[in-house]
Amino acid sequence: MEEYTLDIPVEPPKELRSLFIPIPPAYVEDVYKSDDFLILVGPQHPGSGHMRLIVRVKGDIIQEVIPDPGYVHRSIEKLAENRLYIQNIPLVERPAIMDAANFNLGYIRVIEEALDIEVPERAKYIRTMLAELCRVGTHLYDAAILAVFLGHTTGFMYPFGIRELICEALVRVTGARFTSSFIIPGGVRRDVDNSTLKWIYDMTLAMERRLKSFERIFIKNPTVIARLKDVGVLTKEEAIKYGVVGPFLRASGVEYDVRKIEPYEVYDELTWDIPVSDAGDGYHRFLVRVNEVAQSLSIVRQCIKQMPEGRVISEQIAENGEDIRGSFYDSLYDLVLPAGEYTTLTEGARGTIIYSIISDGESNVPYRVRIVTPGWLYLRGFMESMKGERLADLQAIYGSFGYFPPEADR
Amino acid sequence: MIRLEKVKTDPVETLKRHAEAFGEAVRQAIKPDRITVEYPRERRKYPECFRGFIVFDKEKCISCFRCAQICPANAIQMEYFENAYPGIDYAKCIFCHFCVDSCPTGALNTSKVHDIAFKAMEEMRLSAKHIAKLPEIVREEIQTVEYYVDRNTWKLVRKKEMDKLEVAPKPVVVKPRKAACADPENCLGCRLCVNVCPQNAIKVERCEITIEEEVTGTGCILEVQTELCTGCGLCVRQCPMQILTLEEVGE
Amino acid sequence: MIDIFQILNYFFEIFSSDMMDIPLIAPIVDYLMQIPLLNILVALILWKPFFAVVIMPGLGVLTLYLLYIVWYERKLTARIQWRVGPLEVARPIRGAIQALADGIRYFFQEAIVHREAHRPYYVQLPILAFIPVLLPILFIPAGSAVGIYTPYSIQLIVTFIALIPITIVAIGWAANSRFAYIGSVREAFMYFAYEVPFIIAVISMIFLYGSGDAYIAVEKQSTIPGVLLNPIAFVVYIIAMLMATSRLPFEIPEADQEIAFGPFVEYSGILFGLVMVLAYEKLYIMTLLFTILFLGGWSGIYCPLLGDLNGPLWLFIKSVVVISILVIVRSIYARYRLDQALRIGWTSMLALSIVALIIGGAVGVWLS
Amino acid sequence: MDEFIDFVRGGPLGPIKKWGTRWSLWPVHLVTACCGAELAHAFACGYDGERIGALNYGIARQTNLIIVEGAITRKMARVLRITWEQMPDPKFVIVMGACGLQGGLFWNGYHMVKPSDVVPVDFFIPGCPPTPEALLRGIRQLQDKIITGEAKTSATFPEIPLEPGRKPRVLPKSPKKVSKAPAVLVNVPKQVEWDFGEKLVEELRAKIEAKSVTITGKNRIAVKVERDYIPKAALKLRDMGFDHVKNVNVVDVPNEDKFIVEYHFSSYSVKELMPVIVNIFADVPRDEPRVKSLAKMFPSADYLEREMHDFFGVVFEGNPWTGRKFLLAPDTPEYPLRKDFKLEEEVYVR
Repeated sequence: MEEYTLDIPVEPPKELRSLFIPIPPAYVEDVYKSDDFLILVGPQHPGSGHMRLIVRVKGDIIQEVIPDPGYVHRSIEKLAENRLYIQNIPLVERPAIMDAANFNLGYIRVIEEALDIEVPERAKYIRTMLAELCRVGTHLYDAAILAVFLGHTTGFMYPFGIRELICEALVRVTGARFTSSFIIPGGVRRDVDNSTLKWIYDMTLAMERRLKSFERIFIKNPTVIARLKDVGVLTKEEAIKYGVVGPFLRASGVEYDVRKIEPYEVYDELTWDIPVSDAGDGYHRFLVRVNEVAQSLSIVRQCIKQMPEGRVISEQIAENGEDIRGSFYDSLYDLVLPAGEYTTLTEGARGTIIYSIISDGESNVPYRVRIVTPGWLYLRGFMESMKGERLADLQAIYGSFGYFPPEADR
Repeated sequence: MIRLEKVKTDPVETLKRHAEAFGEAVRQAIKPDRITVEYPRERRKYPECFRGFIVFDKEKCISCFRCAQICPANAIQMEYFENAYPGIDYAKCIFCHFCVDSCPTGALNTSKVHDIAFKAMEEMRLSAKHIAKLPEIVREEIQTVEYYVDRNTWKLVRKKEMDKLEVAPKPVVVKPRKAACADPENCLGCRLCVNVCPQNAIKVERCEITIEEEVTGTGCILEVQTELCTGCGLCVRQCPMQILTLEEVGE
Repeated sequence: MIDIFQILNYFFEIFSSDMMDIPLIAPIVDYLMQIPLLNILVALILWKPFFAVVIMPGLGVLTLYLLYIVWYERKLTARIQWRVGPLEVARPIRGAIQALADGIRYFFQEAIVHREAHRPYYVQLPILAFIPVLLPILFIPAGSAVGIYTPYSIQLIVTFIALIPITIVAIGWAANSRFAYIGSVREAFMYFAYEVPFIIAVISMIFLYGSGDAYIAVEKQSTIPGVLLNPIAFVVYIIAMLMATSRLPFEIPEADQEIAFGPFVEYSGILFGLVMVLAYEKLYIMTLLFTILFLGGWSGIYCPLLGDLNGPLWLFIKSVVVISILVIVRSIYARYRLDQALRIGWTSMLALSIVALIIGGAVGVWLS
Repeated sequence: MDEFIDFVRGGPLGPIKKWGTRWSLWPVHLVTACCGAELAHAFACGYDGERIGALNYGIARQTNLIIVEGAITRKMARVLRITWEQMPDPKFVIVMGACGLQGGLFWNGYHMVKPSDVVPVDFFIPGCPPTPEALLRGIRQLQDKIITGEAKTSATFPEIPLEPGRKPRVLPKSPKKVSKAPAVLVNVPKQVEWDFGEKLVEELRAKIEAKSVTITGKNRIAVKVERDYIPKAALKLRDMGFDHVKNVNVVDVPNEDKFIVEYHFSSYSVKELMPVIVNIFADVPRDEPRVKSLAKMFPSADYLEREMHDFFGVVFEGNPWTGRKFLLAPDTPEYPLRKDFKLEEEVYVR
């Protein structure tokens, strides 16, 4: 069909100016003249998180999506430069509180790598267990958000119900439901007793039974498959080009998992696998994470089974190997990293977390802390995958990426 | 590596999935796996290690400032009474309990209180006076509830008896330490340690120094009265020359 | 004075000539009928056309139904979702008056008319929308009670139902918001997708019964209910009903996560309360028609104590049971995309409805 | 009309209205920060806020309660205000989470706003994040407030008698030690057993005109190049199989009057290169911070560059967004991550 441009002066609505849109007025004018439609999704919108998406649609087809992030930018990198190394532990886990252990672990590993701190075996197992529990929790959270974006309220409730078990496990181990701040340089803050470990072991099995219900009602639901299949496809080449990370990269067929390629903690001592799919569409992005949940639960069980006895805090840090209580301040406040740049990769639930700390060798505050979160890395791929899809798919793709703006904005 | 198959969507499979989803819903409608904690009427039981509102024991406090200085949110600020005691601003507190773990004497302790709604931010700025006792909370609940989990089931167990919100203070396993001067010759005589010491346990005296009977001058002698020292370490951190240390003292 | 009495008397004659005969409350009615002035009121209430339209299955029970269905839907969804649902508002009755509390809150809340809206239409349309929703009640017979009897009642009901989406599209236009605009367009698309199969399914049933008269339809189902006579039409009708009332998985025009309640995005206060119950009322009307066409209408076990009330009561109970079963889909399904729903409407449902039409014709010949 | 409103508010209908409002507090879906996770828990099946009549709902127009979930940034503050203004009366605000009260962990952040400065707040809930019980307690207290008309804190704090004392002349100093003249080195060599790395270093030396190539750790290589050479080096790396940018970093070194601009390259397509991170960095003068952008060559670097421009004011020539703020609100102070932008310091004594 041939298109005719209308040569009528079009005035973009005034409300766009007052709403403070970061795109130039010329762009808005161009959209209006070419008979497209500009939709602002978010930040106060039932189908968006803490960000705004400026969507240009032609009919029902998305032409371009411009992100407007930063609604949850809490200046973590600047604040980290002004606090003691040890005080940054709660700070670095705030980007994604449901994935706190992974964020915490990545930061601690930078310090340990710089100071060559040897971590006791038992502490490594506890850390791995916590990291995997948080991974399960985050995947469940994202599944719930995906469900509510597709209008499936039961699909929202079930994962959050199951997440209560994760929270309960974290409370029993660390004392907090989300922000555990439990991993410290040289180990963990407290030993975990055997009854708690047994509880967590049983919990993973009970959780698998509940996940079956979730599978029947949501994962295998035909309407869900219809909404997500062949939607927002990122091919392998595109995924690499846009630097997508984590399960979303694996859904596009790249076998990249930091836990495999650069194993840390005890991942190389356990048997597990990374799920990979070649489809690269929304449904398989979701399915990869569903399979990861099963793998993670198995890792948690292996951790509990193989956990050795012994100290949980390194001798280099504190004398008491069971509990840091009482000596937390004295052993940790004056950490000074040798000069240089230290970078670690950690596989968070949503992908690779990069911590890069630059120390000047004299201060007990870092000179520069660079945190690159998975959300920020795959934002570009997320935007690209929406081009050419329908407007209703925006939420489906959003959910399939599990995009969590606080994590991306930091 | 597990390579996932592309999902099939033939009509038979689709119908089967419809039936499964429908069946699950009907099963739940008939016999629900309910897990709701009906909060205002019942209270979830939390373990002893739960990080809740902090209870302060004035008797144990040695005014060492560790809690104030470790707080990542700067929520703890010391207030001078007969000694410097911590006051907590709950409008900033993030319940990380770094302070509880930092306290060398166990003066700060956790509790299971966590559900308080404040009407104003000024009320949240609590001084040591207010955190010495467990807050009295408006309570409506009549029972406690706990998650019971075994390998197959997950359900709620409701009990009529209420658990205590207080947590018994755990003893702190730290060897007692006292300040000592490691390198008395380098003392500048600035008296920062004397002024900062809450117990007045440090004395600095001017004295004459002779080295190898040739060079003479004035120096300072720093003396810590160990019977007064609580081991707070303020002087250690204050000393510009870093000549003070905390040393373990035997039982 | 005498004139007024004459007029009153005239009306009383009309009312009392065609009154509901309910043996259960007959003594009370007889007693009340002896009191002057009050008797005309009682006669009016029990006057069959009035009773059908205003009491049962009309507006009176419609209000009850609304309170019930909103609560029931939330409770059932909550039950499936491992939780409790509305409760604390009235614990002894399991929170059954939650919808009332929400309604009161909406009623007293500020109703904002925003600057961009077309003010008169914006305010009027939610009220105007009730005309096509409530008019079918006039023609829905319930046993011997019927507002206006016509041999074309089924056709008339379908006509009025078809008018409802127009008001919703108009609401979206009057709201003059981006999402309202998209929602209106979606509503218009969906309208065509479900309305054609829906009308064909109804026509197939009219073929089957050989008449558009509800009485004949119910009479013909006295042995075999319509659902067995034409199961294809039954399926098409149910899916069309889900589409027409914007229920999941076809909650497309009002998809809150995508376009923020579409046409109703700007409504607040009592106006929003009005537009939100529109879909429930539409569901009620469509289910009444559904019961008449497929489930034998008001026929049921006759209870002599209730007399004439039997018909309306059975019709109401059947409808509410049908709706109660239908709302389960809300907790099972995600939302389809617009193009998928349109494809379902224009391909499989249209094909099925034509099959239903053929079956309807064939069975109709066999029945007659 | 006013009499009518008074009649509705205080007349015989008043109690009915209060009752309805009390049991129908619908929070709007305004997710502001990470406390939203606990909010979701409070309304999911574990706690089920719908029990006490609170139903999470979509749009401001149809709801009557804002739950501010933690941090409000400069960008979000505007949205919070708009949402509040869109909401029909009567409306209530509950703030949950330390970030929303006094800033919590981010109390001296440059991008934070206190919600109580933006909208009137009825109840504050401490915690980071608060437990779902605490949030439900807030809603419960609000319900009581609607009926009784006065807000009440849900706990009282018993006092013990303490005599106020005198502040000493010398207050304990901050535990922070900050170097006055920091030596910032990005390529400190480190001895590691890594044969493949040494081969890689040889290859890099041969291909790239580097000032220095250093192994800074296992799987980490730092390559120092000239500022204008970065695109060429990137092109060479791309030919070697490094196909994406993992990180773009800028370090501000005011005492040497330079920025260090770093690009971290890694690979997804070549198996051996997957764990390797090559850090190409260059010194950029502080008074003329210009670097050629890699956004065209590596789309994965695009947003990272935009962010660095926001933080440091380094201009990435060729990036389509350069010159406009991407992550930060337009009213944020300029280039907040530069070292000369100071934050408020901690206070340890009241």
